[in-house]
Amino acid sequence: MTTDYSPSELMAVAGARELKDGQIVAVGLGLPVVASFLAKQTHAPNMTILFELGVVDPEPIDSGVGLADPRVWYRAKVHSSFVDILGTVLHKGRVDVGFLGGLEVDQFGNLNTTLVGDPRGKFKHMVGSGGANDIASCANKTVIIIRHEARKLKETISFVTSPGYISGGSARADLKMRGGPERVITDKAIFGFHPETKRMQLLSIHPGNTLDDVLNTMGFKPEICGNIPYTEPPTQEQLRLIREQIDPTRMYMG
Amino acid sequence: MTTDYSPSELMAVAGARELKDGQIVAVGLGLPVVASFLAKQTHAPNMTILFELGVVDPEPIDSGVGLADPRVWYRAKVHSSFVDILGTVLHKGRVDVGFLGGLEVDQFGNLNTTLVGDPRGKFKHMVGSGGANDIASCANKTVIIIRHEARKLKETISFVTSPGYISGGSARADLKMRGGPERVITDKAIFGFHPETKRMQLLSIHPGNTLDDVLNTMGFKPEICGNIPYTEPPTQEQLRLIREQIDPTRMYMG
Amino acid sequence: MNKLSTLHDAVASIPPGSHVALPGFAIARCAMAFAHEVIRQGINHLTLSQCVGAMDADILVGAGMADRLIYGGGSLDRFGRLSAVNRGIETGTLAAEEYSSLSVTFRYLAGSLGLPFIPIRSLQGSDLLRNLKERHPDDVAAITDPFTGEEWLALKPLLPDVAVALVSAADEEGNAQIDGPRWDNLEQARASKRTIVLAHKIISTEEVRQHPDRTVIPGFLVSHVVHVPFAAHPCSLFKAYDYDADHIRLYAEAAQNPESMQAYLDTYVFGVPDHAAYLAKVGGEELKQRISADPQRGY
Amino acid sequence: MNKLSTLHDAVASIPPGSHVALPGFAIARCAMAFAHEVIRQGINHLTLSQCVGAMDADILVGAGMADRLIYGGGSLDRFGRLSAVNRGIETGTLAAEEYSSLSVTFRYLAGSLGLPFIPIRSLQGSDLLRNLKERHPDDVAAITDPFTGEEWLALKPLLPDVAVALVSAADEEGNAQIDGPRWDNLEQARASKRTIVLAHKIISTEEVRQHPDRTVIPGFLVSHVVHVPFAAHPCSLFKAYDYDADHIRLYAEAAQNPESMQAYLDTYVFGVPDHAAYLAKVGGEELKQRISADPQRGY
Repeated sequence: MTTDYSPSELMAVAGARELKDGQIVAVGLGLPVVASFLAKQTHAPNMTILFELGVVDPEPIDSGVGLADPRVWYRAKVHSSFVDILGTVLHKGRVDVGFLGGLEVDQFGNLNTTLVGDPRGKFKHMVGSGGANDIASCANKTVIIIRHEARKLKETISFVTSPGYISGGSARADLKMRGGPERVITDKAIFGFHPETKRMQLLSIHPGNTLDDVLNTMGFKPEICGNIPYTEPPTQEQLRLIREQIDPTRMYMG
Repeated sequence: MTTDYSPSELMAVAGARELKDGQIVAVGLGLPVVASFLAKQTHAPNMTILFELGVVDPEPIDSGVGLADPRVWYRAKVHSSFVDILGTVLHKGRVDVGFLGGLEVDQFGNLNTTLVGDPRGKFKHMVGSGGANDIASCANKTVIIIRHEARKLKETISFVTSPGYISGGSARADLKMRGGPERVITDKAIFGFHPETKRMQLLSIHPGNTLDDVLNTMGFKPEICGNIPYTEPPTQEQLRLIREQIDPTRMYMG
Repeated sequence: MNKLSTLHDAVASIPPGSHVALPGFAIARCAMAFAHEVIRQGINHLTLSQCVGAMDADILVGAGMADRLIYGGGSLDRFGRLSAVNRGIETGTLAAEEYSSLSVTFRYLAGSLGLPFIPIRSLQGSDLLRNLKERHPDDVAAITDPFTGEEWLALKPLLPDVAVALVSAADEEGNAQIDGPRWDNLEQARASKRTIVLAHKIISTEEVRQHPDRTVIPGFLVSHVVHVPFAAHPCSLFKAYDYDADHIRLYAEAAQNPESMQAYLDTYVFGVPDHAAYLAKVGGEELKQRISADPQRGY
Repeated sequence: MNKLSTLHDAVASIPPGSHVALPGFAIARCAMAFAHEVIRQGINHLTLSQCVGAMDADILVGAGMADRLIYGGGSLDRFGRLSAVNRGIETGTLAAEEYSSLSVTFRYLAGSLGLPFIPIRSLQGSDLLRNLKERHPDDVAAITDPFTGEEWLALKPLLPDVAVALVSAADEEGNAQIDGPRWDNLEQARASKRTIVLAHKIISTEEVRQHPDRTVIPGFLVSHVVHVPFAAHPCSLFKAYDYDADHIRLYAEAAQNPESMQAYLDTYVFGVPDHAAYLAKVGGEELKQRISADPQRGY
């Protein structure tokens, strides 16, 4: 057992653990790419990786600056279109897991990637949705990966770009929306969602952190039931794959 | 001036005259293919020819047995799909002229390609619609090419596969349907449609036929206004193109 | 994942009563080898669908495998009508739901995109629509355009249990390439729960990765990949082989009445154990030579 | 029909106030040469649309050519935000209609097929939809599925006046081939009244006919074909040239405030008469060598 790993590496490994063999996964750039390729190179060789613009199962040999970088389209099995990927796979209901990130997330897993500040007052406009709202709306489940900071894990967020459980409870189901967030992975802990309230519920704490470390750096108190275990750390093999094969230039792991 | 041409050749030439340069034309097999290629090789070089299954502007060197024959896909500019041709061109409203044929046509230009006999009693089932109903519903105008026989030009047809002006008058417009039949070309005459009643109206009689020849071999009396001229016969050049280049084996001209 | 399978096993995966989307268009790219094996295994009570009815549907109906056909009309082009289908409609043994090419296409398209319904201009004012409203009122409906208030016809998505794709080449995962026009086949695969691929040629995944724009059916939709050269015979596969006019005539003649149809099936379907034996019977190597396509012309 | 045109004449065909669909995705296949010429000619009050906002939209907004942007969010990937677009939104000089990638795609798709509206699962429960309902109530509506009675969101088709397509190759009629993923470009061309094609390479119609499956935009949609090598610089064109990271950084820096944006425009747009002069200024033959793509890797 080793403690020689970064919080980002643990997040990527935790993301990989959410993926099962044979699943279809919609991925944006950054940590989710590392998580997906890691899963595919270990326990999920038959997983399918989708990029929204029309790319299926690439095998990049160089890191890219984003989905628009041809480096991440390299050796794909399919080059097609938004209609093909977001329409006939995601909207059709074939995406098992979608990864999402964001500027802010609230206790119900609603995500903001649109703006910071008050949308009715002074605000700074950011990236917006891209395929994020579509993944949040149409995937059979989503996994959120976000830094653990009070300004990111907030009681109220400035803008709901990608809905989680909306106002909690049955709010999402009432709108007949499928899926919803299943996990929130931060650099301090992993959360699920309480089956009734649909509020974030602490599932595990990353080794090296205390419960207070987790709670004092977030803007709301999550549901906590019983004893909280530590998150399983990465294996040597997982770390080797990340460092030597998947992200040798540390483009995605920051 | 020559009279050395067959009724089929005159029909093909009359069909070609309905096409203007730059138009987009949806074509089934048979005489309409001859009419379209003839127009393209004479006065309409920039016309676009579409086959429903996903073929644009082919240049066949061999005659085919139908749209499913790769001979008629040869040297096309596009090989695509029903969605592409019937969806994004025809349904979108970009098809200027569609050619239709059939077992029976009535005075309002409604066409039957589905069955002969009484659909509620004993009947013989035929080809059905294919893209014919779609062309009749979505093209900006249609041209019907049909043999001039009383069993084909009928007061009442057994089945409306492809609607013309339905029950006449404003019936088609009331359904907010665009287009409608503009011409019916037979081997004895050319008809248009009366602007008010939307009944077939005799426009010209092919040389060698009398008005009685036309009227006695059809199942209803068309509208007739004023003196009816003779149909302009094919030119030598048109006949040469049909016989030497477009249908040398007389596959389409029967 | 290696999904290579025998035709026997791929066909055996289809339960009786399934809805099968067929790839043929009249006499092009028909899944004849598939249809023969379905008939041999006696998988019946099928619902079949395709935009334009083709020889693969006709032989399945003629052999009594199908109860229901959802299609837009069809023929064997100049070789004649779909005699078995027509006879089924005329005698009432086949429940045919008759549309047009585009209306079936739009039903597949809606199914492929996960749309709950799709508006369409076709069918209005026709007896096709009158019949559908009378006999299949759950598949067509009136809908009001919320933006203009205009009335439209809406169609229900078509969601087959399995699509059969007959393709030029595929890898062992099912990533498939089709030469020539593709009519409704891409939407069929995407609308269906799963797809069975019959490939004229098996290529490596490495080759798939060299030409990602040529993959028209992605492997994740595919349950079985079967290597079946000349699977469309007597129909054609663009750039691979031409149709066999003599055998189509023989079929078209046989299909005209139940007795000769049965004799055809006895000889060419039940009389052979598999597609290789069928090919040997209909001409073997000489046939393959004769119908092999000129790569430039495609036929 | 020969539709070969100069970039000047193609751009001059667009009246101020038009709705222009742009081909870029972040920093890939952006119509930069087109945007520069629009700015030089001062064709303003434009409505722009694209599924994912890209550098072509950003520079047009930054130069004051656009009043309105219909898009699904966007960025310059790791090179930063769309600063000009964001500043326009923040200061209220740009009316942005913000969707998601799929919802803009579905609006184009509905437009391409002549559908009156299209139902969608996205946007529900989000502030994107709240804003659209408040500010653009004519573009979104509730609709009831006539088959199940369920409530759905419906979007209005998007019908641009002109689509700009930046393609790998086209013939003089506009039959166009695109290497690599095509995001929303095929639906844009089909939804728009007409398409202007910027082609890296002009090929013969004979070559088009040799590969009819590669024609992704048919010529009959196209009004102008312009031969513009490196038209996407500093963005990439798959298999032709890579992006120019240094110049993207220079742009991203400049776009952060109006003064430096103006200085950028003065140098790289107004300071050159045309795209050839722009290419000479940003690096000429040395640049072309440096960014030329490896045909195997594509970048």
